[in-house]
Amino acid sequence: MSASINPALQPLASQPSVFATLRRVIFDRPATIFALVVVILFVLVAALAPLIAPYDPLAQSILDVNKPPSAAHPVGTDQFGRDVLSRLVYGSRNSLILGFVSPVLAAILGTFLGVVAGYFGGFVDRIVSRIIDLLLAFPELLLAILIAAVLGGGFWNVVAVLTVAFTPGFARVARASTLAVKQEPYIEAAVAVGLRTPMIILRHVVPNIAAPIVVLTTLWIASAIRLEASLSFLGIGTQPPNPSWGNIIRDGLNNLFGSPWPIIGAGALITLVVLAFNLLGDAVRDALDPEASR
Amino acid sequence: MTQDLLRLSDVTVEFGPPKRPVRVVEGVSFSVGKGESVGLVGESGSGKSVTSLAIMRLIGGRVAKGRIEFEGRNLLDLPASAMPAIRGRDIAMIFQEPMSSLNPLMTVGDQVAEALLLHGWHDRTARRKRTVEMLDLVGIPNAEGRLGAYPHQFSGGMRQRVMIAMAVACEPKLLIADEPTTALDVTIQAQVLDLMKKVRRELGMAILLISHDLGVIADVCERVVVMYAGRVVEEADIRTILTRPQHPYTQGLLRSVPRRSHEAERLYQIPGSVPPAGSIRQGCPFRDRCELAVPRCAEEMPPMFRFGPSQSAACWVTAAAKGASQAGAAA
Amino acid sequence: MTRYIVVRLLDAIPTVLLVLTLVFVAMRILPGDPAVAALGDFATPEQREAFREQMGLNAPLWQQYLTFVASSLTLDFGESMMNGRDVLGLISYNLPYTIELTIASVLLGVLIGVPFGVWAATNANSAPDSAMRGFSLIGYAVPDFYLGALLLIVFSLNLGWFPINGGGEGILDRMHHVFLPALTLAFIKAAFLGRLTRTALLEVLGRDYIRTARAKGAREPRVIYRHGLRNALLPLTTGLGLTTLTALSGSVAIELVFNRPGLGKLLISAIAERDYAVIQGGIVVFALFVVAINLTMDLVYVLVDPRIRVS
Amino acid sequence: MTPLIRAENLGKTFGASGGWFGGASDQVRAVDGVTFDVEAGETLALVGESGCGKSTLGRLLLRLIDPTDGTVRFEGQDVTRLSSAEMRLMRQRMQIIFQDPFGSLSPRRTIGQIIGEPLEIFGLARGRQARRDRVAQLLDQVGLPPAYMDRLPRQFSGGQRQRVGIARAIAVNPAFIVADEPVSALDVSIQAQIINLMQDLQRDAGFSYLFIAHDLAVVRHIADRVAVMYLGRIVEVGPKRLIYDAPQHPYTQALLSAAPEPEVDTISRRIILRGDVPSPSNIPPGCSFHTRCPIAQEICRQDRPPLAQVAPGQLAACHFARPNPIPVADAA
Repeated sequence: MSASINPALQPLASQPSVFATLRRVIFDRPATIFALVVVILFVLVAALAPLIAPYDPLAQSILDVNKPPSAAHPVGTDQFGRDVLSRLVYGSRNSLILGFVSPVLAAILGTFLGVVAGYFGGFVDRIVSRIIDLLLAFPELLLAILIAAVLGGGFWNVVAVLTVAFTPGFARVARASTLAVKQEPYIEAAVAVGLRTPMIILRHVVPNIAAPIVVLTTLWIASAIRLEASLSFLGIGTQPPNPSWGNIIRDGLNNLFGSPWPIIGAGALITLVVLAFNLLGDAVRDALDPEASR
Repeated sequence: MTQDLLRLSDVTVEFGPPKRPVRVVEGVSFSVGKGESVGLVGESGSGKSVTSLAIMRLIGGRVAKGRIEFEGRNLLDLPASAMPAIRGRDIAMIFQEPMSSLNPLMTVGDQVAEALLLHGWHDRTARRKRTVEMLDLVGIPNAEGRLGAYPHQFSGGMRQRVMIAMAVACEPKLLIADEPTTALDVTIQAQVLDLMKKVRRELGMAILLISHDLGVIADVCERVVVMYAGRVVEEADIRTILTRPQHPYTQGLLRSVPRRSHEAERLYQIPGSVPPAGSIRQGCPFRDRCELAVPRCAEEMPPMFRFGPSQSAACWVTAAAKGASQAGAAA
Repeated sequence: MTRYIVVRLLDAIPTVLLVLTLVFVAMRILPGDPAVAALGDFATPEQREAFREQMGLNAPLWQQYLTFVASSLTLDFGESMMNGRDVLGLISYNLPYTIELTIASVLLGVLIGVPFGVWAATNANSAPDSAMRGFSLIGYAVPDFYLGALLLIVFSLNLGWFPINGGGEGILDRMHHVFLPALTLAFIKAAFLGRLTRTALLEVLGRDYIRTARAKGAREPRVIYRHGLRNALLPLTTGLGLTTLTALSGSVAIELVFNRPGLGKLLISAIAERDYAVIQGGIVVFALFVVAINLTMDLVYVLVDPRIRVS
Repeated sequence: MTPLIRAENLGKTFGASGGWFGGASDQVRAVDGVTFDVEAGETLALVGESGCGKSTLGRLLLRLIDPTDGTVRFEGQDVTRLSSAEMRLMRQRMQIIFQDPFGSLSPRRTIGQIIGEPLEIFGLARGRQARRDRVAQLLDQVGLPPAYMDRLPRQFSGGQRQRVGIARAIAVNPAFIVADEPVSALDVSIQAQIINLMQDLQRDAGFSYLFIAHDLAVVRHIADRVAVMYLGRIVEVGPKRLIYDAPQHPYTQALLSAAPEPEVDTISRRIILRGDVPSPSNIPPGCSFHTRCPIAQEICRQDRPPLAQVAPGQLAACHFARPNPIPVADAA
């Protein structure tokens, strides 16, 4: 019987793998290559800070207060005579670690909450999504400020603050994607063939909501770096004397008449790194989640 | 046949980058006479919708070749700025998706009235009166009272009626209906088809009906153009197509549709899959699924052969068997 | 429509309660002993006891909760622990500066961003669109406090066109003071709104009813403005709400940069001084503002979308 | 002899709720008091327009949705009372084929994994190689080359995907398959392939189909019996021959005449119903069809007609369905 049917298979224009698409999206655009270079440099600088920084970032020198850029101090010195370049180099470590840790933690936590709420619905969903909605009503920065107002600054508090600020966003995306996937007939098909619920979630739900979550994580690395800088600028993030790009600007503002160079240098770095991560996030999105592009 | 209202000659439509174009429609020629109703039938990827949008010059792709003449004027020669005056007044169009084809933020009254306003109905009272008339004509109950209603308050069938009212408000000479009933239930489809026949009768316009369903076409149209994979494969009046189809695709299509006259038999099946748009570049696009195919089919696209006064089909094999002669050059 | 509005208003009540509950949990329960959190590790037991007494922390938790909700709703936040001034008084002195900054920056942002976005969308994939993309990339990347500091250095410090601190007295002086801070935030809001306008308009222009409009003979300007932009207003309304909220949160850092009075500056100083009563009052007021802005946007939506209005 | 499936008084009400307090607001009666049998080895076609509850009914039989009231007996056993573990075991006996060939296959799994999943769950082919062999056999059975086993669904056309869906359904040798509009999303020239394939498989394996469709034309070849649904209720059911040649319910008659067939002589006498299908959240009282019925009388607005026998094996729910309608006065 099958002989008479002969349904010639026409492979639709050979489906490129995710990695091939990623490679194409990254290397076909000059902007993405630029972003990649910036990000790699940033990671290297942060990792090798002790080797790169010309001075101890905390060493004060009354003789070298408020120096403009020179050969000895390429970005000048601040009001305590500390070398700004060294402070910027060490400051990158804070941005890097916080930039990665919080989005990843929030992604795990938020995805868990969102998938559970979306898949099971009912009472759990109503509570979870109500709280998500409420927290999402607050811009991340404001939420972070309000939480930091209670918790205070310091490394782990900033991690906690940023994670709490990002989790609702992940939870919402995970929940919405789960709800959409749950409507797909292939989920009903999995129920109909007798698959257990945990397996349905692992096999058929999670792989199909992974793309938007990964995209969001990359995009939020940029947000995390900017938020950390904002909190440190407000004095509720990384605490002095530890250098962070945000608190370098804060110190600079108190020394506006002394030297503008710490502000200019730190701000330019934040802008550059955030820009690079945003570009990279866009590229990842175009590769993984083409429908969300535009 | 009297003078042609619309005549397509050798129309080819391409999408994608000009260097590597995808030909979705290739060498399509047919015509629609004044007041005539013609059906354009085909499956997905046949290029029937693209052809209809090309007539309105509303496609994202390019018409790479050919002429689309309306009342003797080649629409493709006109500047883009001349098209709005023709759309809606001379040629109007309705679409497949009644749920999304109406502007959700505008009342249905305003949307019908806008069609009038765009084509010279500047008097407000006259426009309103005409709008009510049109909604009445398409069977919207209490038309006057529904002017201020929004599309979301209407069912799918009702929205398609509003679309028809909007399309025919300026009494166009040609109404293009692109799968107007595909999204509707069977009983509602019957209503809308009936309405289209009524409107055509009352306003005396020509209809070009695009559908995948030969039954729908048989209900409304006098003549049928069959498309497959971007090409016209057969053309004839409706009775001839239903009783004596010549192209193996048309024959197979008719035999594979469940219907009364061959209920007892096992359904005939055309083997294989519908080729994706633009995937076949040489020869007859149907040859891989055709039981009659000969080597020549893979090499050369057959031209249209004439099988009777109103029938022509593009098939080497049946033409040779029936001794049909090549139809006169499409121009 | 009335039903929708009433439901929406009633719905805000539990939202406010939930917000207050979260603030209460965050401030009284999470940090362990609020007295330690407020006074630091080095306060004497007597100081802590006095603090507990003053803040009513010795009462049972449920009683504290009720007191907290009641006083929050009546805006009775007690007195500053630093200078003994009435917290509500401090807030009502500072609030107008924050509001004027927020409104000015949103207005400027809309005026710059929306036309820019329309221009980019109607010239998609050409020069204006690239300009929009560049502008939005910078706007998304540059921190507002950095941009503010740069503007301050150039226009106030070097050129002397604008004051370097304070909020100003009298209408003209206040406008003079608010301009640069507002421009800072507006730049970033315009990048967001411009991008949003572009995306929303392009999305709408791909819809079926746009094809319908063209099919009935509408010319491009009519298609874009009558049919396109009107429908793009729906996502833009949401974007406007978001913009107002982010402008409000951005105002905190901007007030610090330009050293102007305002709710954010008040809160940040209070954090530095561990002024518990002011922190609590500031958080509650900020949170209530967020709820109010969201509620307003939902109600504006009613006016824009007939699917909610009529049914 | 018990039928394979017996649905008794089966009903489903969907309730929408929202807001903080989750109060129920809009209730939709999707399926209302439906009773019917499916015999072993037969194909019962279930026909109705969108919103009539036909898909919900199909899912109630498989307990993919839990019924609000009524029972479903499968080989005499009440499916609605099974525990979820027992229900999972039962799924080996009853399967489903979906309408949407694009959505019903998990996009990131190969078709071999998709067809192999039920085999894995029920331990039908132990070991990887045994499973692959069985999948290859199934692919061959539905007319796909076994070599395609490791491809992803997106590489297949609609018709080919529908074959994969069919292979998944028959993998566990079920006794009953719900086919939910299996050809509606396919091109006309592909529909016949799938209908023929389904018939061939049934002939070989002897299972029963509940074949759901939105018009009467498509089930003409495959059905043994036809049930017509309107607003959650079965309005007429009977052997195919009687439904097509002597339909008794005015809705069946309208549905039959409404579907345009490519025939030269059909065009003339067509019954065109007025108005739209009422919303299932607001079903008219009495006979729910009376708002559109060409022959409705006063009694139709008040009394709901029961599904009563009009010919051997044929039942219709219409006050005027009998060849000799009894006077209205006596009917009460």
